[in-house]
Amino acid sequence: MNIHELVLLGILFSSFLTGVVIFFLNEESHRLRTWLNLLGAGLKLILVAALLWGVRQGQDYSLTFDFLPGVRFALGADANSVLFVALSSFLWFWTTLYAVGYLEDSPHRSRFFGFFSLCVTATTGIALSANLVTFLVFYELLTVSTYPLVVHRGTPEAMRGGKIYLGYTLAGGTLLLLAVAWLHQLTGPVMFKERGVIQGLMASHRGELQILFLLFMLGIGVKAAIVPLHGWLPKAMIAPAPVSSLLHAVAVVKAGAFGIVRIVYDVYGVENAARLGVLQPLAIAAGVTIIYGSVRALFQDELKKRLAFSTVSQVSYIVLGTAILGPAATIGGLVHLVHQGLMKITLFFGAGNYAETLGIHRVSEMNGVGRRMPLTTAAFTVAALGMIGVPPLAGYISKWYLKKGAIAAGDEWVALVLATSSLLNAAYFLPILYRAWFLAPPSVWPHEHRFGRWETHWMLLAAPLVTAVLVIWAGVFAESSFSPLAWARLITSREYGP
Amino acid sequence: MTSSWAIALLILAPLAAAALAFAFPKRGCRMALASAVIVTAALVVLARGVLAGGAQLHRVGGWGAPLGIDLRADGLAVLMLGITVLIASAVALYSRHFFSLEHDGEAPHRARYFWPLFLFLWAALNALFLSADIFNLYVTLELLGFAAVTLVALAGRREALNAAMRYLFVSLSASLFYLLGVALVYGQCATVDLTALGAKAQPGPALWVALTLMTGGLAAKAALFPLHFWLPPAHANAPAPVSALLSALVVKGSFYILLRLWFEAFPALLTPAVAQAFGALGAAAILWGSINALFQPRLKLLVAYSTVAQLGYLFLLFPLAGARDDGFLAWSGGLIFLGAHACAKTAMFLTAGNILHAAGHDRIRDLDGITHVLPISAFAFGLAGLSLVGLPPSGGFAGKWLLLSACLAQGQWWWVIVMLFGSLLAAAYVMRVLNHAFTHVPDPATPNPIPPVMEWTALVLAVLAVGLGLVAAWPVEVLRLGAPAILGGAGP
Amino acid sequence: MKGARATMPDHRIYLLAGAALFVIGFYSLLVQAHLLRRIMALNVMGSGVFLVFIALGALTPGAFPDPVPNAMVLTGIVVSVCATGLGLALADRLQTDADKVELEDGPETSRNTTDTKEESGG
Amino acid sequence: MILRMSLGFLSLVLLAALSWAVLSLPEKPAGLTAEALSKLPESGVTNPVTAVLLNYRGYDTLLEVGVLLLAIVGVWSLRRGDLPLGDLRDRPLLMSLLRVLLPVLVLAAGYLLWIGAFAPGGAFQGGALLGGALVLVLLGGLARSFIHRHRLLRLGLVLGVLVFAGVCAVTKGLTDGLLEYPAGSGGAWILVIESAAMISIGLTLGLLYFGGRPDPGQKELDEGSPRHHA
Repeated sequence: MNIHELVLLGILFSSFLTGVVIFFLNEESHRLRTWLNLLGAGLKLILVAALLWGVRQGQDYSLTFDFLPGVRFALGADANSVLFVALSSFLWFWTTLYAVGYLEDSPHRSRFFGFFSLCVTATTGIALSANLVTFLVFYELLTVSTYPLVVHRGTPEAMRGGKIYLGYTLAGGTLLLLAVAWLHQLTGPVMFKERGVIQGLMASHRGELQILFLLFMLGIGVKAAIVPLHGWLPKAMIAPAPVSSLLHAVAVVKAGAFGIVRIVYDVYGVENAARLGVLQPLAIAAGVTIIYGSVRALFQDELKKRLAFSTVSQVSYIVLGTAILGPAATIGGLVHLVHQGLMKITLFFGAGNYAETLGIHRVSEMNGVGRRMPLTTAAFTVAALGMIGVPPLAGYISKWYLKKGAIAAGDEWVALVLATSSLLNAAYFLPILYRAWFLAPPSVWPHEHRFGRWETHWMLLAAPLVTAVLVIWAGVFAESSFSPLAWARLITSREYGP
Repeated sequence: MTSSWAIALLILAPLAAAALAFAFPKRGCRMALASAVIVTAALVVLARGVLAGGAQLHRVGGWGAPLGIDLRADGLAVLMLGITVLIASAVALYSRHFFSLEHDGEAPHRARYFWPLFLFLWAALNALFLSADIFNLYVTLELLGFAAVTLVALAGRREALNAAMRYLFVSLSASLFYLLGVALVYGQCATVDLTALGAKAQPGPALWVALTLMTGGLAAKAALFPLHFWLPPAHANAPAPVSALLSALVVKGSFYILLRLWFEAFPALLTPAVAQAFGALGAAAILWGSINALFQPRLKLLVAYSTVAQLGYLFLLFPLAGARDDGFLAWSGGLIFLGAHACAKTAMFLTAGNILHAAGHDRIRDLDGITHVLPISAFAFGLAGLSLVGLPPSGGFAGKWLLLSACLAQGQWWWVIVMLFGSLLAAAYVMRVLNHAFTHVPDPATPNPIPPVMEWTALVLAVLAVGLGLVAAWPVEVLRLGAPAILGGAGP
Repeated sequence: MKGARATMPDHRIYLLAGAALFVIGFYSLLVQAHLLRRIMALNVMGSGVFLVFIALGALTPGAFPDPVPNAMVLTGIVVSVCATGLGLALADRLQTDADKVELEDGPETSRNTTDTKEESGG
Repeated sequence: MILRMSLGFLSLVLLAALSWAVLSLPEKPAGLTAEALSKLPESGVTNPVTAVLLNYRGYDTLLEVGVLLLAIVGVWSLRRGDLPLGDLRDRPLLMSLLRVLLPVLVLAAGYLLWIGAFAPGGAFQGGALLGGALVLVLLGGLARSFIHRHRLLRLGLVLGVLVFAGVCAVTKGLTDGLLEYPAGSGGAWILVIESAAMISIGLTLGLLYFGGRPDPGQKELDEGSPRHHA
């Protein structure tokens, strides 16, 4: 076993073993659990940094073994993997810190953090999968390990949310299984490869490939919450705030988006997909989702629900970028994978802070919250402005590339969709900011906690501040060589080739 | 130790242990554990022999077929023996504590008689998996059936006695159907040796009727839809470790004989129509069992109906492996599925036993908050559920994947639909339980304490069921050794 | 009857009789409700099978009947005795505990005590 | 009624199929007579049925002895024996009959065991006689103390299986074949097995008639519950 294989395994096991150990920890061993969590998350970050460095150097990371005859379990790290794994492990670290603070004194913490770690293991596994079967394994693992987090509170609404979540995702997973097995039958054991692996089938199996693409999109689209497969996402909002952050920014939804990127670029190849004529329907579905999500968000008073519909809309930016042929759109989609994660997690951290500190769950209760919690609200504001696409924040970069790509590809209607969506984003975020900063606070908050020196627990405060800074950095320093944008360009150059 | 010693010990050790456990009732558990050690050692030797030299044949008495009885250990037999020793050892460890937790008047009595009956069951299974003689298989079937029925009745409650009685009628009449089939085969072919039959059996009225009789009997014992009606009450009312043995192993014994009959002794009779008929019944079992599992009020009944459904998947092996191209793919898929189901189902029944002891009931709607009370058991149930649903990387997934690949390769897409729909139904009934288990209860009732061993045996088996998928390549290689010729050169 | 077979009784009679016994036993097992009758039905089925075996053994050419089916029948008889013993004990236990001489139909989940005259399947 | 008729129809179909099958069997089935007889000299016995039972297919018989033991274990696990033990002290005529009959039965059983090597007979036939003798003893109430000596009964019941399994192991050691007797000594081994088996079979059959585990009464309470059957 060489060092490269160790790094790959280490990235998975740093959270897997942590999760297993934590699961069996005594509920009371608070300190040990926290240290284990942070140790695992820290170790993973270090390993991912090593991986990032290695892949930049052009080193080849792979780990394979046959777990069935002709079926290979394969991990690897290409530029795409690194993009996603870096995002998820970085955000996991901060989410863990946040969750430790958030869940203080609540029951079943060992169970929670056990599954929390498994969830991240699955996400990094998805990122590092080098073929479809491995992707499927981790994709389903993600489904299962997220369920206990969604139903963590154990209330009837939580159970209902969990049931709906599993219903959607397992049905999607079943379609995905069928698609993967079918394609495996046609191609044999193949790895993900830039420009796709189906060239040989293009002439002979055109119809089958189109059906398969539909199956893949239905299977993965559930997690990516493409309309009309999005029904679970608002219901899953019942989960505790760190879980929502994870669901929306790091793990589930993002895994769906990443899966679509994988299928289009590394299984079909974007040019092959275009020739099959399957990209246009996908783009339309994404466009519809973007508008639909934004419109629904407009009418939600519950803050987390509003954010949830916003996610439905924003994730489809990634899908949209993927579904448009041309380097600029691809860059826009890929970079939004990271940018949306940073912005959305900040928003959820903020929402969690409001709920935990002041008992605020609704937009209508947020009057003057900026005066009581200025730092949280500042972070929230940065992320919200980013979402709207205000320059020079992260969201602006994504939208700019998407728009450029759409026009280059001759899809002018996409530009219209993007403009409408930005207006709608502004329409549902700006009133919140206005309330928070400019209206007078009520005399009593719905349910206030005091956390000493800071406006809230320091763990709850650190995470959104860090991610908010990153939202600014990803926009301002987009042209530097250490930015998500630079990495997205690298991937795109490999996909479209010289 | 040589392979032939291993074969001898695999049968003699549990049989002698059963006799000794009856003669010295206080030492029953020790006998079982000793026999677990001996059987494991013997199986390791046998497995090495098979891996090195292919299928091992032992001519009992030195006569050889057709006059004598042959014992044969090929890859399939080794796999089945391995599953058996695994499940049996786990059940032995579990039962040691299980029966001591009961405090009614009959409890010491149950604890005492469990061990010899359990060891007889084990001996019968080992003998069954090693036998290559269809009359000898009848004797092992009876040994197995008697032990199983009595173990069900051991629960002592009225429902259990009623279920045991029905099980006895089904089991005995099924055995007689099988035996009449054996008589006809002997009259036609003048041999009862599986291998010899494979060489000389040609379709004809006598063999068609004989095979129909034998298949009918074995299908009833294997609870193939629509002959499954006896299974849910019997498996649900038996003591939990017994339910585990029945679901994981006993029904598989009859299925195993069916495989031997159709693929080795009478491959010429396995026409596409027959194969599709098996598949159709299997598909019906999947749907019927799963849908019934959805509506059961009690956990053990739910798990028992799930067995009916999961057995259906095994019968999909007939149309897929009998199709003459790529047969081995489906063959190995079905058998890995069998192994995964054995582990998962044992874990589930043991969990159900834990819940019964801890909560005093197994009503599903009153299981709220059980994860808080029995976290390890609940986790075990969830993991086992993963394998039943067929989520990766579980053994259930590996099996389904291989079956699915065979379907797609052969264009038999109709089974794909059934399999995938069955998975969703399985997810639904597993979720029914977990949904209650995860429900938060502000102050749960204090449960009766459960010895950790009972929780951990369930968890270990559930982990094995899930982990099997990651190492499934190995059993597939084992299955290749001495695989039936009909599977097309045993190539993938 | 043809001359060739006149010297010995036609073996087919025995084979057919065995088959008939088997079917009679099976039918009774299906339609009889009383446990004792059902156990007897099983014995009749068994006798049918044994008769077929013996008839087969008596047919083989040569001075001796074929000993193999004979031995098989001996084994079968012992098994059948054991089965009867076990069945009777179980039936008696059911009668003592549940005051039933027939099987209760339907799922054994409830303490439903309605009598059922007929049992489907067998 | 409709159910009954459909079951009857099903049975008729079964009968037709069975008839079709048995009538299609070869007129002169090949059988294994020739083979069984030709190997007879090597088997150690001259009765071909005994040769099949304890040599050619002795392994079947091992499992069958197991089935017998299993049956009694099963019956004991299910219920207590409730055969009313009679009292013959006031019935001298019956008593004297038993006095004559019992030794004769035991003797006849021994004879059947012995003759089994050459002619019809053997452990099962002998065991059946022993079983009959035991039934008489029980009905006559002559074995009140015997029936309660659990340990002894159990040892007697398992004797057949243990000796048989022991012979399997020993002959395996001697010839490297399961149940492969050393050349020329087949008869002796068979006699050992049959003697042990006959005792167990006799006990099993008699105790099956007794119908359950013997009531421990006041002497031995190691059987658990105090519940009685009518």
